[in-house]
Amino acid sequence: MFILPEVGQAPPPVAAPPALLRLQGMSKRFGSLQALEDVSLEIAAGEIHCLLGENGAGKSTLCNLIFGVYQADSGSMQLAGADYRPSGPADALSMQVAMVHQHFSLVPDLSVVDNLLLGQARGVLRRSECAERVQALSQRFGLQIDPWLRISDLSVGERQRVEIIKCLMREPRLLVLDEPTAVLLPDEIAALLEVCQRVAAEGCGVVLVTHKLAEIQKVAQRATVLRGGRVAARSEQPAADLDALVQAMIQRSGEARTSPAAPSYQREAAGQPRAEPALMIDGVSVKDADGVTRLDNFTLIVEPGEIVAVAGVEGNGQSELAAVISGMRPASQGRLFVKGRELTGRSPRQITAAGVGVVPEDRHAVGCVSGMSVAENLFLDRLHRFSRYGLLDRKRMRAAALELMQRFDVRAASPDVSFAGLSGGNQQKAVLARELTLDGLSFLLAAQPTRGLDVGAVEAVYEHIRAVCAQGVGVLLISSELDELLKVADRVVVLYRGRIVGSCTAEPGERARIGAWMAGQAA
Amino acid sequence: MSTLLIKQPAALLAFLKARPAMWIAFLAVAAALLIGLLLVHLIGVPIGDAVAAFAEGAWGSPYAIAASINRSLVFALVGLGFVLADRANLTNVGGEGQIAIGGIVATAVSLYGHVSDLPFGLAFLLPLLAASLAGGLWGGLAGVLKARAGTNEVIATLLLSFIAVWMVYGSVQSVALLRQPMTHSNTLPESLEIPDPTKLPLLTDDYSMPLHSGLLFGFALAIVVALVLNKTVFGLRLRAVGLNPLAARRAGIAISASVVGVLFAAGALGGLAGACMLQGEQYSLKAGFSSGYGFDGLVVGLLARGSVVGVIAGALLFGFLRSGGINMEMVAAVPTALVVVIQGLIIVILAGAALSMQRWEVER
Amino acid sequence: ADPLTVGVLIPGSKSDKGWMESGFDGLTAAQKEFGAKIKVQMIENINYADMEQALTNLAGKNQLVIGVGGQTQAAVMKIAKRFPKTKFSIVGGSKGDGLPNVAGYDVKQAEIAFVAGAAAAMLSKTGAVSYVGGMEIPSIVNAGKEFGKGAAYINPKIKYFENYTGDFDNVAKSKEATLAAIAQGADVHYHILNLGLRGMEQAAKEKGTHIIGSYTDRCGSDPLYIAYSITGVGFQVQYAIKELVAGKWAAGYKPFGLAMGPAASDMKVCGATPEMKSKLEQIKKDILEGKIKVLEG
Amino acid sequence: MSVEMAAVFIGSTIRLAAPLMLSASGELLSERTGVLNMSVEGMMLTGAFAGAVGAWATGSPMLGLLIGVVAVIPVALLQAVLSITLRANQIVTGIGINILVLGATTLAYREIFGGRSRAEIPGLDKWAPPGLGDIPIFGDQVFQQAWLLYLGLALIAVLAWVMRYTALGLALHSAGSAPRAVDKSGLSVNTLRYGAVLFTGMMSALAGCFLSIGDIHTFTEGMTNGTGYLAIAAVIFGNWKIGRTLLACLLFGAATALQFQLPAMGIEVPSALLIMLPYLLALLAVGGLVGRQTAPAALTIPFVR
Ligand SMILES: Nc1ncnc2c1ncn2[C@@H]1O[C@H](COP(=O)(O)OP(=O)(O)OP(=O)(O)O)[C@@H](O)[C@H]1O
Ligand SMILES: Nc1ncnc2c1ncn2[C@@H]1O[C@H](COP(=O)(O)OP(=O)(O)OP(=O)(O)O)[C@@H](O)[C@H]1O
Ligand SMILES: [Mg+2]
Ligand SMILES: [Mg+2]
Repeated sequence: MFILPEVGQAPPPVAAPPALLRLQGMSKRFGSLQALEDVSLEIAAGEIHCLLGENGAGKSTLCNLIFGVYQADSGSMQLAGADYRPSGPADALSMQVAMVHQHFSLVPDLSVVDNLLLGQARGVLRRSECAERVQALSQRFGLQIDPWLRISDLSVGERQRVEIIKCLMREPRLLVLDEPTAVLLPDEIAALLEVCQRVAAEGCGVVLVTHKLAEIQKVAQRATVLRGGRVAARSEQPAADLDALVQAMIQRSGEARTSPAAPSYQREAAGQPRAEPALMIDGVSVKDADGVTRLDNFTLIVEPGEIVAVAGVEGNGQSELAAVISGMRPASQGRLFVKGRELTGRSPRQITAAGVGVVPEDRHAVGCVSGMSVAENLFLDRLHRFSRYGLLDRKRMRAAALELMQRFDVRAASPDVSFAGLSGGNQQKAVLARELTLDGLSFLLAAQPTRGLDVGAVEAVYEHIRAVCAQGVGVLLISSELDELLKVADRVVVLYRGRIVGSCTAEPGERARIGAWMAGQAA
Repeated sequence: MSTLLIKQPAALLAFLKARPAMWIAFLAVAAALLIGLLLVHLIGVPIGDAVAAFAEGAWGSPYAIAASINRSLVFALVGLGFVLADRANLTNVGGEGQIAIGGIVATAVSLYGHVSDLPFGLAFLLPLLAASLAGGLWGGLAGVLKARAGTNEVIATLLLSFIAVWMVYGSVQSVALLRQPMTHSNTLPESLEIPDPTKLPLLTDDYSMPLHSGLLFGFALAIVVALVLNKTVFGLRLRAVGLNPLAARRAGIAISASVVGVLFAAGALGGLAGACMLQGEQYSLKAGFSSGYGFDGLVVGLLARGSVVGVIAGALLFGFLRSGGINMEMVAAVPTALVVVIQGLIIVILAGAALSMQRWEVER
Repeated sequence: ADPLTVGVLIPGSKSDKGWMESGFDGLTAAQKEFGAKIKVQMIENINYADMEQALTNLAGKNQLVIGVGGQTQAAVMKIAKRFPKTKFSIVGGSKGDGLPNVAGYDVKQAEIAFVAGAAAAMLSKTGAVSYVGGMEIPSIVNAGKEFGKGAAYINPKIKYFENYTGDFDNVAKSKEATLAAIAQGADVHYHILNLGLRGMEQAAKEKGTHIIGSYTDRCGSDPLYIAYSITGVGFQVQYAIKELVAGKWAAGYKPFGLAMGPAASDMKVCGATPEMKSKLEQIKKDILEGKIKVLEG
Repeated sequence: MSVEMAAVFIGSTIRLAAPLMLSASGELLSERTGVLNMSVEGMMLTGAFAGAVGAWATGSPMLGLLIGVVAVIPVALLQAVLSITLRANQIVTGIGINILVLGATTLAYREIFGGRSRAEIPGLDKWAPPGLGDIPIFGDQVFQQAWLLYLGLALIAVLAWVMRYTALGLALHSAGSAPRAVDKSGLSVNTLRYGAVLFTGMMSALAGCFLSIGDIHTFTEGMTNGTGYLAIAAVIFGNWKIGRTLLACLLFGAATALQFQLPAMGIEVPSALLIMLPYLLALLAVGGLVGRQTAPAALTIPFVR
């Protein structure tokens, strides 16, 4: 059965197993923004409870309250019947409540083992003993990891695994995961969900924040939808209620989102007279600091109006490819052309000037300056527009920012708020807005553009990409989500160990082949 | 009558209420001075005498005021340089060295640059310019090291300071360099006095109030720096570079150029400060002429927390404090060490109060 | 009559165990001597940038302003022009542009350094002596040179080592400098240092060598010191004030040193043998009569 | 250069490097945890002063040392409260404290000793590791040092061990390179940083005592003049690694020692050049010879949850 409660009404006790964690009337505001309001919720031992909602709905904030990162302004929590008021993560951990954050909390210049021992061990370190425990856990939950590697040498997916192992080592009663799958590959996701199920099977409560309906369908025993910081809906059998859940989640601004993914544009694009290729990469190779070849003789042409997807398991050269195209890193070999103009070894500035838009994979590192306002971030690469004799016209900039935020549905109190205050998803949308509106945009590089975005937002992003593509912009889409690239792209090339191991048109039928290529089973 | 007496402080309070951050800064300084007076009392000096002596020395005479302001000018120039670089998240602790270099070059050009006969005040303008340039290069060097080798600028500028200071010592040791001709065996290791045309013209008619024209440059530059920081695209770009170099680079901002450029600017301000000390007051180069003003200027810049107004306020505070201190010691026999203590207290307390100032500013 | 007002500027620390302190001693002595006759304002630890302001303040309030040390000369000359009615005395001053209201007192440390060198040569058992100076300013360097010459005057084959630490007050450096000289065989050390002297003392103590002290005769107070060369920095401060009180203060260059008698400059060897005494007296005489030429300063 | 000279050179290098090594290793720790402790200079001066006064008052250098270490605690706490709890700019607080301490010690010294006393201050004994002490020439010149030096080296060894092999070391390291991670792993970043600053204080106090009652048995106004800043230079020079930091200290020591060796060997070099040599070397080193420095990620950044 599916319920749309008056918000705040306590959840029905019916059929619910004994509550492990009970939240009542939890509220939290950040400055002027009410991030959570009067949220009540129950998590039972041994259940997987999915938390969904659009970007900025308050999911992470709720998680952070449970884990004691923030304290609630009002409301109360009980853990296994007893009053639960964590003063901080330490407190939460001591009561066997563990959390995996979207933004990893690992020490990059330490080994996996040291990261696991951090805060756990006392006195003299017994590293090898810990390494053995890791091996054991890896076996038990199928999380492969080399305990002696430095975090900085691990791929995003691997880091995620470390985070999860970190939690599991504490034998938690309640495990909170904030969008753990956003950065994972299909097979990794499957593995993770299985981990969740095993953990739950051992009697532990699991809170899973996700934007991916497939996952809810697969593992959720119950689901709660947040909207604007309030509980918008609950479901006792999410798998059945999916559509209703989505509705509840994105009710507010319906139609723009739920428009079908009509790939009509692409046909036109294909039909266009052959112009200069939007992007031509000719035999580009990249060696890293240690001389290891990360990208090997990569050659690719993207026609105007074409969307080419680069598939592949993370860490197979995608980052290097993106870095070279965006000019952040020189190629040790090969040449790069955009619209017939050679851009080999040019600076990011020159490349941007040549009409190359880039949605970077890691928005926190390269995508934005989180210390600056939203408006400043939206126009950082084109401030000259608002400059007269070197002086900055903030009024005009603000107005332009507002316009852009509406167009791309970036939700923030105002253009002047700190970018860091935006929810992760909204941050991503802002970056997209900037890159897609680059003047003279002739080629777009989009790396994991929808990571961390809710269903509605994802659709919107695809819309935008298709739109620019319709105007004859060539798009290179780097993604590790098969569904995504099959849905959006015209053509798929697969990267494995820095080489293109396969290439095909993007049709559902190819799914198996692509998967095989990604796994390194050369065609 | 009584109402009049009340009005003024009331006005002051209203003024401060409108600017909570200043309010706190004001309190911090007041607190430091109070503790200072307490110490004076403990040392056994009648507080009345001390305060009187302080006031007399700080602003008791036109000369005192001028001397204080000339000193503040130096602090302010260095402080401006600091906040400028600070915007790009670069900490320039090299003021002392930039002053020293500025002094050396100003002396060299004034004495041996054949500038004395030039018209339109070029005689003193060229040395100023050369000094600023040299200071700029000295600061820029730290920038180059940062851009090329990733050298931490705090340490680079600090080391460059020590080196520059000893360069002054060396340059006045040998006649081949800047030392005055050895007329006899105990000619002091100092440069000759620079020719009159190269001295900064006084804004007043004589030395009873030796305000020199460097002050005008000071004002002009303060305005320029304020504009650059708050109103220009360049200022915003610097901020981006400071907060996230990678993203800034992605957005097409030239990181290395910004780093070198802004440190050059900071250095140039330091060099100018050195030239002002030499051409405006001391007139001849001696080992240790920089007198640690570079570090006072650094503190001024640090306490200003990015605001030009803050720089000016801090510079004036320290400039007058020093003047008052000298006289307090002379007249009321308050030990210099105590004045040093008070200065330290002000810095520490202001630094400690900074957080609450930020809180206030965020509120508004 | 109301007291005569005297302003004293001590650029360094009045408790520096050396030049500045000795000047301050002279001041306190004068205050004892003249009591209510004089009123003194004193200021210490003044760096170059603040010197003019300090001097101006002093000059405005006092009849006589005394700058203790050559490093005050440039500033004094400048301020003196602006205060023609105030008298200025520079202790350790040199032949400057003769202003009508400035007196330069030449300490002539070099003279006594020569004598000290001679004494050192007599006292050295190893035939090696050393000297550590602070900054390389002429008076210090000349003293070093003359010390060497004096030693060679007694023993032509003497080994002599000199070193300038660049800082009168750095204890560690003067200690290491002395140790280096000791390693070369030096067993009698001369110096013109301030606080740094403590470093030399420590080195000598550890290695069992000896020091020739300076400024005031403290024979017997410390076995480490086998002789003292008296250079009357204090005496000159006292002299300036005495002259003022007596109404005899005169501008112009005035060489002090041996010519002004033992109070101004003298050499005391603790427990000296008669022949040592006579030899040293002879040398002093020769210097005074110009038979021995020494550098000024 | 005779063997004798070589021995003296090494000996004086060690003595000049000793205070640097002590304070630098302390500074290293607090920088590793993310606190740039510009007040080493002030802490050293405090230690030097309190140590000297203590030794003079009690007549026992041992007690003096103890007093020196205790006396630095308030200073360290001040630094900690300002830069960790109040999140004040770490450079400004450091410089402020240094000025404060310079004034305070000078004032106190004169109040206590009446400024111009020649009071004898008892100092720590010298000691040489058994065996090493008996080596001809070197035994005396090189190994015969104030025992405080050997204590310091022992402490540094312990520090290195703790950083490498214990949970505490792990936490301290992480507090500087990923404070959020430390916080989320349930440890208190600020407690760790307080501890580190206090440790820096202790090591700096020892360094100060080495100057005042270890090497030269006296206290002089502002006697540290700049050693603290050189120690910070050494840490950066050493790229925040203990071994390289110690080497940097020895290099600075050697450069300074050269100043006294060359003239003694009759080699004429402008002394200004000799005096700036350590700084010059340091600059060349940080300017590329030691490659890029990688500071702890959170250095000078106060922690806010
Ligand atoms: N520390 C904070 N300071 C200010 N605002 C915050 C803070 N944390 C969250 N917010 C705001 O609270 C709202 C909820 O944020 P939250 O991250 O919980 O949303 P979310 O559901 O996790 O979004 P996403 O799906 O993008 O992760 C957002 O508008 C966000 O901007
Ligand atoms: N101290 C803070 N100040 C301002 N904003 C913050 C702060 N901490 C977190 N936020 C913002 O609040 C949101 C919740 O924090 P969190 O790190 O969980 O992000 P998130 O919702 O997981 O983002 P995403 O899932 O898209 O990566 C984030 O969007 C983050 O940008
Ligand atoms: Mg979130
Ligand atoms: Mg999110």
